[in-house]
Amino acid sequence: MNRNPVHHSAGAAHADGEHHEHIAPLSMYLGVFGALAVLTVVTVGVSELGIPQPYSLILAMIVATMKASLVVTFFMHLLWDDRLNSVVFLGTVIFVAIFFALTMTDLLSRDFLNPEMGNYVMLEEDKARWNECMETKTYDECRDKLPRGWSQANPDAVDGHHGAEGDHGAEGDHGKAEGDHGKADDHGTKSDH
Amino acid sequence: MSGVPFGAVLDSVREGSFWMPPDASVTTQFVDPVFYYILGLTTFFFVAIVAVGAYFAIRYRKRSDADRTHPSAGSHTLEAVLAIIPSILMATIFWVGFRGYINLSVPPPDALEIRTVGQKWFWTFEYPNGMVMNTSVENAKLREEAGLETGLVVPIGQPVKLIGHSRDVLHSMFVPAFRIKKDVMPNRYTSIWFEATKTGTYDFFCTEYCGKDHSRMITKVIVKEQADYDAWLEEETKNSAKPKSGSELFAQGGCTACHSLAGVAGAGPALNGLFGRDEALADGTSVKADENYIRESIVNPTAKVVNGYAPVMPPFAGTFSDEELDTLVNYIKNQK
Amino acid sequence: MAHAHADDPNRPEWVAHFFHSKEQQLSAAKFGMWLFLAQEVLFFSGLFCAYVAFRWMYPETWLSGADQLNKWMGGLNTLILIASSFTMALAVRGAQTKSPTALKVNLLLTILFAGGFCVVKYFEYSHKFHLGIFPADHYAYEGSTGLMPIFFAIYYCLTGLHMIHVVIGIGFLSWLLFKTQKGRFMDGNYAYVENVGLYWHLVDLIWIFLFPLLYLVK
Amino acid sequence: MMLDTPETPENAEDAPAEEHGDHGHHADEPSYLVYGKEKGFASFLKSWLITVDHKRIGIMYLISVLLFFAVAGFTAIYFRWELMTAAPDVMSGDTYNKAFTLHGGIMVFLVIIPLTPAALGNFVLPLMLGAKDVAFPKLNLASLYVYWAGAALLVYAVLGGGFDTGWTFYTPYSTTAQGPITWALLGAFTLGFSSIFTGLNFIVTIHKMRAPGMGFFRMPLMLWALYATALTQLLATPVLAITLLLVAMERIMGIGIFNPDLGGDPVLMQHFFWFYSHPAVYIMILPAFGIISELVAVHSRKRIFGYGAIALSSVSIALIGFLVWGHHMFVSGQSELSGVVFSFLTFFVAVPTAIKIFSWTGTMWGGSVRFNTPMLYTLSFLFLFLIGGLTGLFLSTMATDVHLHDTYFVVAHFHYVMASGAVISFLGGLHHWWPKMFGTMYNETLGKIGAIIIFLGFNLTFFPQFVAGSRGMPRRYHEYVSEFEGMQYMSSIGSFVLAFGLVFVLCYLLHALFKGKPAPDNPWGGVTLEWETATPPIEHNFHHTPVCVRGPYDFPEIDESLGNGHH
Repeated sequence: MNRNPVHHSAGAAHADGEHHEHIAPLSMYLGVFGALAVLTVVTVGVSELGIPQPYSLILAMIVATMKASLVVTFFMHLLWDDRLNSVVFLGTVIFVAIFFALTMTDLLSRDFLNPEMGNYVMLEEDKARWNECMETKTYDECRDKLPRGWSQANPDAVDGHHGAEGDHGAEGDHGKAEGDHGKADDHGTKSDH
Repeated sequence: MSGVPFGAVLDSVREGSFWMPPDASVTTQFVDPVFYYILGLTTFFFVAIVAVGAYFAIRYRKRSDADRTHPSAGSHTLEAVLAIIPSILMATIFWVGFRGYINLSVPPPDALEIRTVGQKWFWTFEYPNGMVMNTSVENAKLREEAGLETGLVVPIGQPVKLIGHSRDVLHSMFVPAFRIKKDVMPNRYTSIWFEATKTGTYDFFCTEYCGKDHSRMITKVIVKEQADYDAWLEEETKNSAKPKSGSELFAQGGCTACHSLAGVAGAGPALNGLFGRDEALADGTSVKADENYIRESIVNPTAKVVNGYAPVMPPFAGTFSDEELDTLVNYIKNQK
Repeated sequence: MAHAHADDPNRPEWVAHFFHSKEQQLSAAKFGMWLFLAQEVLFFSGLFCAYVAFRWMYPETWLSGADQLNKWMGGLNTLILIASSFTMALAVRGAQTKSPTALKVNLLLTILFAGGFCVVKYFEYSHKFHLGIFPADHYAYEGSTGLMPIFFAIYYCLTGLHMIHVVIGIGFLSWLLFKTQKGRFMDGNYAYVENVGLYWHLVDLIWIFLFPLLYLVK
Repeated sequence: MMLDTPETPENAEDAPAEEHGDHGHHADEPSYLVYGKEKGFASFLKSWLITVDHKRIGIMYLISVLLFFAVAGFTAIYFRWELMTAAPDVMSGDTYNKAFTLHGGIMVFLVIIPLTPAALGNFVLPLMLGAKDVAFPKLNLASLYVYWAGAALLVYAVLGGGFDTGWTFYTPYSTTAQGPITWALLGAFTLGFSSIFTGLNFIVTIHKMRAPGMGFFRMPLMLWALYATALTQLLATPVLAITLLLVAMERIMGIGIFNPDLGGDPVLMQHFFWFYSHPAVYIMILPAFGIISELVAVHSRKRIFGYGAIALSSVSIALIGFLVWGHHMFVSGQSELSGVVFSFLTFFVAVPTAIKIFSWTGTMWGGSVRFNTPMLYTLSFLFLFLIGGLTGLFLSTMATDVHLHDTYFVVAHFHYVMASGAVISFLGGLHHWWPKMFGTMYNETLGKIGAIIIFLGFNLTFFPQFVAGSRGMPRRYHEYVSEFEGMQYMSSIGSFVLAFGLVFVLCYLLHALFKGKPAPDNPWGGVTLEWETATPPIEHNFHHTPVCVRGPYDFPEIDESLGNGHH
């Protein structure tokens, strides 16, 4: 272990601190740069293959972590530095992980005991009201029935701008509005806003 | 200031116990035992530590000739014991608290579901048969004149589940006598349940800070016998079926919280003498205050904001049926 | 200690009076910088946590939102930042080996790459503004389905904040270049170069995580 | 946090013992308070404003913090007067909301967080380490100026109409309410950086600039506490910065992350906010633990009971403090599962605190306790913090928290913990180091009277609030149900007594500052390094670096009574 700045041994009049400069060869930097570039190309290429959702994210994160550790250990000299700096960096990563983990335990488990406390119940009710309106009226008339903050692909939009009868707006498939998460069981009474 | 109301302290003690408000719901049995268990433990440890501390301080004060030959600078066994015992006791506290919380969170299946809507500074309760009880201060005054009581009326012995959401900012449903509390939010439903065990009137507070009249956002929970409750509900549903007058709608919408009818500018413009007037809008244009303008400003208020006022009025689209909207617009029209 | 802790006799003059030796000063400076980087990582962690929360809550919004992001521009930006990180590392090496030309050339290259990053970013943003994809409630693009204001709120916050850090980095790098012209950092005290280098590598590190999360959602 | 191999007494034995004290024979060098005075007032003032001397920065922090403490304190008295009666007779609802927000906001951001770390810590830390200054003196001065800039923004928001969101800035109220809330958000955002700079400076100084012979386990416990505080400041404050920035951006540009109308989630804002704000309460209380450990040991003339336990419990409180923020949100719509997880973790943080209290009480065992003013403050801290800590158990248990959350029970709990922790222990520390800071002695009897008045006033103010809270009186109520009038009336009377006590202390301290008799170099007989330099210390603290030859609490008379054997 590197000697701590306040040295104990009686002898060795060498001044404290162990900040000996470590000058790495040029080839090391080139090698790391090449690896980073290759990994970037790989991760973009892999995303083109259309791997199903959870795995593509995990793969992208593995590659990103590899690139990050390359930068941290070699470009930022953490490998040859005082171990204190690595403790600081790893400690930070752990704190970020704690922050994510405990916040997500809340978000994931909101409808465990009471289904109506889930994240989507009100959104589903708004969407149901939107679909009901879309059966009868056109997109523009139902615009104020849209769930709050929700933007629905406009079938007659011209490249994303409402108005004239355009054809190449994203296909306004109403079914899509249901989304893929489970349909919360609706509660009899229609809650008005 | 009135005289020192120590009397209030004494009679408040008579109602419930010293620490707790009156016990009026099944849910109190999940909270009170835990409270008194912790109270007992903490009082014991408090007295013990203060006694030991005082004894040491006095026994080993500077002038005393106490035996100081081998003062201990720490003993790992004592530290371990004093760490493990509190941990075990705290584990028991956690377990008792956890069990109480789960009972508080899971309502019985046959609960009467009442939808509670919190909005800036009053509560609205919607019963399963569609009857809406609006507890705003103005509406309570109108109902008082008609000899009706205002508040969340529930039958005794029947589990009731309040499913709440808010129309604007965070509020919180709190009934001290039932020991229940839950925040309400604009984008999600949250629920609490209780089962009244004693008839009477209990306070219903808002405990999440929500602005100017946060301390006035109070209503009552009125517990009645089952027969009285049924009669009350039937009579209220009959009342709410007949069309409401303009002033009732104005009160129930909570409009008086921001708009006065006597020319006093509040958070919103005064509405007397509005009809027919040219209103200068915030974006510099001006518009003739006709029926369409009044109707649009109720349904979608931020479309045309009067100059000098902030766009903070919540949209009432869907709150009033079309006939109610007409009566309300007429009511505002003939406000001189 | 066998001897009273007299200060290091052959200490260069740039060592401050309250430090005992240049090693103590340099290791203190680097340790302080690493603590500052820890604080920066936590600053960004707030936004990444919001990303994780909302991607889990509204998965379909993320899919349709990602269609608007240009994967190739993002990829190009990643390569640019990696190259700038490479030249920055060489600049630090130049300072270590006390060769002013290597330091100056690499600093200049790093600044140019950083400038390139900002230019690519400018095109991305202007393309989105043209489409009407503005942050938050004046979002006026109806080509995609889902809670678009949320997705683009996180997109603009993350990339905007990162962009501000890139611009601050350019400021530091130009200050370094200016000082190197005046002959600084050649007397063994290259702590400033090293710390700016650490800061720049962190900015690149954040983009390395940001790029796959935002651009490679598909 | 790398742990050193503990310092073995043998090799410290041969260090030349006589050379460490250097006060006295360098009498010609002026103290830090007055050097540069002869060049006239303007340049003297300038030398103070651009100083990098940690002692002067500490004094300037002390003056600014006490000023804001007075402002927030008298605001509290103002609305305590309103709360004496149930009816709204003294002020309107709006004024009350702005008053309690001002009290909360200024107390948290401007007073309690910088109080001990920046005011006392800046003065004491380098002296105790035997260092000439902190690691980055210019950064230390920058922290002071960033503090003043943040304070200016907050004051501008207050004078520009006041903001009434409470110090927690919960959305969607804080993003839809009117008033200069954006300035207040940016003010708190700036103050965060002042706290980060101080924390960063302290960590590097403690790691890199300890006196020779002072391993981590021979440092005074005040430094362990400041180290744990600095860790928390550094790792928690940035998340507050991003939260306040997002809320400000939501007000300016409508960014929708916390806005429910755009799909955002207000509970997520509470998670972000409390991820900072719970560790923030440990930033406020850990320095108090440091002061109390010093005072108990020095004024009982006895080695601290369980040095290792106290040192490690400080750091473990700082770390576990990051896991427990959810107990502020049990009833806020957070899921039941995460409530259970947070409640379970919260009980872990109570264990190190319990160890500390047992160790302090154990320290008095076998010592010779002197009942001077600092010791009186220490004993009142032990009594009050014990109540605060134990009532925390009610609030971390889920069943009782449902009833007690957002009531006056919580108000009483955090005042017992923070006001006793940050304020009363600060007063104890201020009296303890006053001779060293200003070179004059305060009047002991007045000091004791002040301590007793504050103790009584404090209990009379906050104990009735426990009862009002558990009987169901909600927080932040401007007018309330008449059932609580009796308790609120007693609480208001208590607050007047507490205010009188604080003003009383301020008066005799100011008197002592100018007309107090000169103080000896080591009035309490402490053995930590700060007592080895002159009183008040010279600009560079020590003529030559002191060598730490013994533990921080090895008082000489303990050695004689033990026949001079160490430990």
